[in-house]
Amino acid sequence: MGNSIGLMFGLPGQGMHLHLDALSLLFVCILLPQTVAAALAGMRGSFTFWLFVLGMALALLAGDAFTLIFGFELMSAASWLLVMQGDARPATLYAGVAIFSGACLIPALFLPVSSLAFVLIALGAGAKAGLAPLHSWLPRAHPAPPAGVSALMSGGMVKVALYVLIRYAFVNLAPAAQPWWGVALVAAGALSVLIGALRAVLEVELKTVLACSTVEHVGLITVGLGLALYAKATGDAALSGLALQAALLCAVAHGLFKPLLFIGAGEVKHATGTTSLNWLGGLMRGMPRLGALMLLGAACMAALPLGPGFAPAFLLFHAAIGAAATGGILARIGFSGLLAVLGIGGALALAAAVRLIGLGFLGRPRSLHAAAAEDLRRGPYLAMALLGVLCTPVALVPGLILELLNPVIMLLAPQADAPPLSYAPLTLLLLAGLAALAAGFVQTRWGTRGLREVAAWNGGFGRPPAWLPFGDPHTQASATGFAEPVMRLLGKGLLGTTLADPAERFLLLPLFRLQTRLIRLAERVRRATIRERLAFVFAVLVAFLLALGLGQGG
Amino acid sequence: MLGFAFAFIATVLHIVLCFVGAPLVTGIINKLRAWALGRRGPPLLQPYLHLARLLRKITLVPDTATDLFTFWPLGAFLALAVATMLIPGFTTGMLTADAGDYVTIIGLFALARSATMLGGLETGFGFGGAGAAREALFGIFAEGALLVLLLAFALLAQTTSVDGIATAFRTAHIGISVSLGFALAAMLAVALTETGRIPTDNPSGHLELGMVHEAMVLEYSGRLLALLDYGGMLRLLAWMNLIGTIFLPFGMAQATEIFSWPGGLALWAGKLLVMAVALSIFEVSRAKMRVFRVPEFLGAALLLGMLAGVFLFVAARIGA
Amino acid sequence: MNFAALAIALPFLAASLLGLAGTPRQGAVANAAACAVLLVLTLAVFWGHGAGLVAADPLGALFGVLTGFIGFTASLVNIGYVSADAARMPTQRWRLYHALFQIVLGASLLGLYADNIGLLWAAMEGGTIAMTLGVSLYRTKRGLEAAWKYFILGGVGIGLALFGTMLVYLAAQPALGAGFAAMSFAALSAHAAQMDGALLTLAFLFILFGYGTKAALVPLHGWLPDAYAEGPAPLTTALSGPLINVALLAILRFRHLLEANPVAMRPGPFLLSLGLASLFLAAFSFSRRRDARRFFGFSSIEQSGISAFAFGIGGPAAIFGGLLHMVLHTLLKSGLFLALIRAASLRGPASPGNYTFSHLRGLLRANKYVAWLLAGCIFALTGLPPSGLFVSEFIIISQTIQRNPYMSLPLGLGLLLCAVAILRNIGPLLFAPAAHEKPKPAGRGMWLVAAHLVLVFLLAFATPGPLVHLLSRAAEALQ
Amino acid sequence: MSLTFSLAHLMGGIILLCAFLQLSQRRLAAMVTLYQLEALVLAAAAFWQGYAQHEINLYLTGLITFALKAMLLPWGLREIVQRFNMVRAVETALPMAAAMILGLALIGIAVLVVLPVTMHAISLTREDLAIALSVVLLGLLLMIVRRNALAQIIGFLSMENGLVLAAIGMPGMPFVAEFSVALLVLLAFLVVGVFLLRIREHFDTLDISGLEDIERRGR
Repeated sequence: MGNSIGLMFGLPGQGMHLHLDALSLLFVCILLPQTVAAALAGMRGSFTFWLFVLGMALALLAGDAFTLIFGFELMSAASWLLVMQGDARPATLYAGVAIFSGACLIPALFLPVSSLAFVLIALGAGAKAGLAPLHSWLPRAHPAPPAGVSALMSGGMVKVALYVLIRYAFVNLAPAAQPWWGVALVAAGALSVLIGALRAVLEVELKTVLACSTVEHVGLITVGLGLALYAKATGDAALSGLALQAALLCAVAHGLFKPLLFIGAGEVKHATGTTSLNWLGGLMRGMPRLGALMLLGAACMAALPLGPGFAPAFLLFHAAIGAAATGGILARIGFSGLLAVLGIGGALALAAAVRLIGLGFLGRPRSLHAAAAEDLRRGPYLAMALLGVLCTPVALVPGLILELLNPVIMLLAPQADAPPLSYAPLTLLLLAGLAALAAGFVQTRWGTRGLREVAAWNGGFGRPPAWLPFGDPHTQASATGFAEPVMRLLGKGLLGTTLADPAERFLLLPLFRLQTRLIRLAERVRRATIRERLAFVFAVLVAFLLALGLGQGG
Repeated sequence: MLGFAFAFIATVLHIVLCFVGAPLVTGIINKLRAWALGRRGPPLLQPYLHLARLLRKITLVPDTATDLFTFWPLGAFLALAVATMLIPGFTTGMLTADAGDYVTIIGLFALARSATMLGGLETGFGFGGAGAAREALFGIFAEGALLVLLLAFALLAQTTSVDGIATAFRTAHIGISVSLGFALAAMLAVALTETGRIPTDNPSGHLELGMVHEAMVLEYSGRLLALLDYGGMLRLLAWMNLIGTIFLPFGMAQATEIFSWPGGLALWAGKLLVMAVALSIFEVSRAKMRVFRVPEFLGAALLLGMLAGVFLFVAARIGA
Repeated sequence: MNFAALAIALPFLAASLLGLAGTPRQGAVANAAACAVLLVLTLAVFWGHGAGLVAADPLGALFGVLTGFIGFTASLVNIGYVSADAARMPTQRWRLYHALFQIVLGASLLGLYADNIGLLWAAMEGGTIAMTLGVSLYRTKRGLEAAWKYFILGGVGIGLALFGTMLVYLAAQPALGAGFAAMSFAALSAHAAQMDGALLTLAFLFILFGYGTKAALVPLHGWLPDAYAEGPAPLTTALSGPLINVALLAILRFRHLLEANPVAMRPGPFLLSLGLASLFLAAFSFSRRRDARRFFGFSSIEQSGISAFAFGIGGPAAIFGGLLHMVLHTLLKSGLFLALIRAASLRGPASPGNYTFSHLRGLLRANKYVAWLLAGCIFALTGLPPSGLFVSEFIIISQTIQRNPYMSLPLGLGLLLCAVAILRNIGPLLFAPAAHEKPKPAGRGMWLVAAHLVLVFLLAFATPGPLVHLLSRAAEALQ
Repeated sequence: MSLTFSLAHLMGGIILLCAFLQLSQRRLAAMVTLYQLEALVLAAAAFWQGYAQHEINLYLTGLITFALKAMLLPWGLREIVQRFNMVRAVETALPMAAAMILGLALIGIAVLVVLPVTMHAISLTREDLAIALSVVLLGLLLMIVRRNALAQIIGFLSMENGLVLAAIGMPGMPFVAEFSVALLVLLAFLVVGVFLLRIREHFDTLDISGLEDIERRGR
């Protein structure tokens, strides 16, 4: 499957080259449904949106460095414009990170095969994918544009960045591969999992929660990739196969459910005018279809069994255990720490998903807008339904999907040999069906049918007054309140009392201060009088002359 | 063919015994606890009566709840039921052994937990929300600890399926090692939290502010509450089975060898009884913790789990 | 036929006529007509490049066409500008203005076509003086200040360039002897190897400082932002691009002499340091600019720095990239200023002081075509695709990595900072909530801006074969 | 050749001395006088070189220099000094002694740079070039250390003198260069005259600190 096409358009005298192989095909397949969904969700009239899609497609199909960077940067630029139309504040940060990743990638593509090239690729692709510690732009930028674009940014764009990482780390730079590459990726991925999941529990805005969850999933994928890279370098066939399966399957699943959730969040915004969980609640009553689809998406996000998110997590845990079984004492400690992080991250994701559904869609409305919400419009409904239907095979027959992924894995790690999947959702479904049958039998044989609607008991508190149709919103747990225990025990420790992302505190803020200082310096230079300007010229001239004189004298 | 038939029968036997016996285990524990406190205690079969009474009652639905109100108990029950079916009890080599991966079981417990949490949030009143938030917090540490523990088991047994671990621990000469001791302590801490026992939660407490599990099911009644309560009983049994299988695998039957069953069954009953006694003594001798102490408790479990993995490595090195 | 000489003569002739007679509006129309003829003539230069003192090589001819094109579009937009602004200055001064317009064009063309380092220098001097007068044309306090700066800094630069020119001549003595031959680029390039290397290095230093002043390389840039901001917009902004090109091409050509000489020092480090200094100073100067024209003045400094950097990297591909970058940037920047003039005139007279960002913000409400075109031009400056500059910057960066990998780090960082600083301004410019205002018509000149943008795109991504051929031949000859 | 050499050298030395002494002057009138002396010697040098090289061009250069630089410009400058009443001392930005030490250092640099690189050139050019470069650099320095616009112009003109000195030393350099120099000076004078008048109109002083308006309000 190595098809190349040359285009007469592009670099002067050389044009562009497109190339399709199993890996690009996989990512194109990941991209396709969400593009259709985003178009259905209301973006099809936007020129910039199609430019964005074009950029991603070009980056995925690139056959040469120019096309890759062109597509990559086109994607960044178009999405920047879309972000800016939504919210100008994060747009600049976003642009900075996007160009930073371009600036890291271009050198990496031209450097000889070496560890330096890998580091640059990891920095560039990692920054674009939202890999910690370069992730802090993502929860700001992804929620800003319209839902369809957010969906594509979270579901597609980060995948394109990961595609670049995979393409170079596993294929193009393979001859120079070192075990520590994998370890570095695992470390970054684990950090992303932890921070992404933790912030997903703490954030209040629905779309920000989803964006944080994207950081977490990018972390999961990267952990898988890192383990595979490590195993490939140390020659562990089973582990590399297992880890690659985990990473790729996670990418597939995430590419389906994250757009679904984002489009849903857009509909929430459309129907209620807000995405703050503190103002939502009880949406399941007014928006049952949306609620059901969002429930599906949230189940995936939390990696619960029988959802599409579980198989990748399952594989990833196994890969991490496999990795811990190899190597020395440091690897053992490190990988058992990784397992702990993955476990904690998984549980945090679960908490985030429960919070999203429980506070947004269940319970009582927290505002009149939430109470009066109307259900999905046709286009988004179709879009979400499409993605939901596509989730089913991933959820129920992951083995089949893994078979399909085999050519990609062979391309990335030719010696990989993964053990068969020991997670059988169909068996679980069968057992659950049996249990349900039994329960139904007991119920019909001995139970009483029927339901009666009454006022909630609520521990014996009285009914709310008549002017509060849904009761006092303050008497139910708020999003902030729900997160409070987690915040108290983990948030303060990891994020500090201000809850600022550590990446912002330790990375962005110092950089920003440095920039301000340099700007002041530049302003001082600019304010120079004519005399001072002449003096600059003079000084530099004399310096050059001296350099010349000394250089020629010596 | 015959082996398959035996395995099938063993599986069915295991499932039936578990489903029928789960309330009995709860009843025994309640009785033992009462005895330990010097009371007479409820009759052993009281949990059955409790469930039957609930089944016959009309089920009330709060007017603030959504249509999914009835779905959550069912979801929690089904997840726990499947988990119970997957964890071996008296025998290894059941038909469900292949699907019974440790990670799957952790996932199923998480599924049950999330369904319960959503049920707690359903009506939109303070207690449910508080309970769910606490449950989420406990889950975070519990799941990390469980996964780290799995590492220790997987390294010893070279497999991650519970059945495989049990077989390996029973047949291979593992001996009593420091790491397994650590692992047991960690596992017990997680099990106590997961099943909602003292010191992290009080199964019989009814002070709303201190409740975790009970707070979430506050609005449920009738057959929905029966499902939830029955699910809780199943969970307790499932955890006892899990601990018994991994740490006390001696004497477990082989599904394909019918003559080993009686011994296995008897030993199983014995193990459950021992665990019940231990649990009730532990429960009456400890006070309930403050909510925010629990994560420390579980964090210690997590570290113990990691230590188990590390010590395993050291031991292997020394042994080699 | 020597179209080159004709193309140089025409603007000077037109200048003398425009300087003497006509109302402002008539002057503007006549100016446009002269520019149209000039465009045709510059095209014709490819078929009649002349000989002797004025002999255009293909590269000069190419940039000549560019100059003609920009002059033409600027003169068209100028008609509207003059009609709206006629009352601000007496007729006399408008005549001077149009004369200066033509002189700047003529000087640029002379600098491009002259095959003589002395004539090149004279052209730069003429351009400097015309621009100085142009900047002070409005006779405002700030205009005078800017013009004074221009005069002092430009004058010093011109002086240094003359010194360098003389040294080049002296260095060529061993190879070419006295007389005109030692001042012809063609002859100098051919005999660069036999020239006095040490002297040539010294000469290049002065040339670099002299023409670097015109190219606005840091630390010689001091005149540019103010000159951009305070003069009449069509003259001092749109037409400054060609003059900068002349200076950069001159630097490139002298650089080649050094490269071809075995004894001379390599010019790379000098060019690289000035280029990077430009890039970084611009990057940090962007963020506090309130006046859009000053802002884009710094952008010109940045782009000039990029080209100088490319020349400093050396090698045919990098020089190809640098040349392409110059072509594209000149087109883009002049288009940008045309759009900017129109944007400012949507909110009142397009005179200096009415170009602050706070004055222009929320442009989308005034006219969406103008707003989007302006935003498109600004965006294109960053070098992100689909802007054409992406191609040239890509070439430059990739060449940097291959030839001097460590330099790619500061280059990448500088480009990043500049791009971010430029992008920051687009949001408020387009979307900021402005006071309620009626949408106004876009004006006639907007298709010209669109044409500039499309040209930039097409020339970069679907570069015509002959252009590629021409540029790569020139780059190989000047590597 | 010996006489050619020593006379040219002497005249170059005088020009350099004038340029250097300008640094030490506080009063504009004295600076103008020194400038005039400098231009006179330059014209003489041009004639002498023309005679020595048998170049008709150089006589023309000398003539232009004499007429414009030695006569017309100083006269104009004195007029300006009179009209604006600037006979008193102008402000310096650097202490006099420091400026002069800097000037000495510059001459040193010029010699250091020029002498090694002109090994192969004829010795006349070689000396001339070092002096010319020194004059150029001193002119620049003068522009930097004086706060007055007129003083800056004198520095600028002094710099041009250095250029012309270099130009006349070039053997057989075509006419173009000299012509341009003359043109520059002429135009410069026009422009400067216009400017000074206008600056006067607006700022009431020729102290260019008034010309630093844009910078103060960070635009």
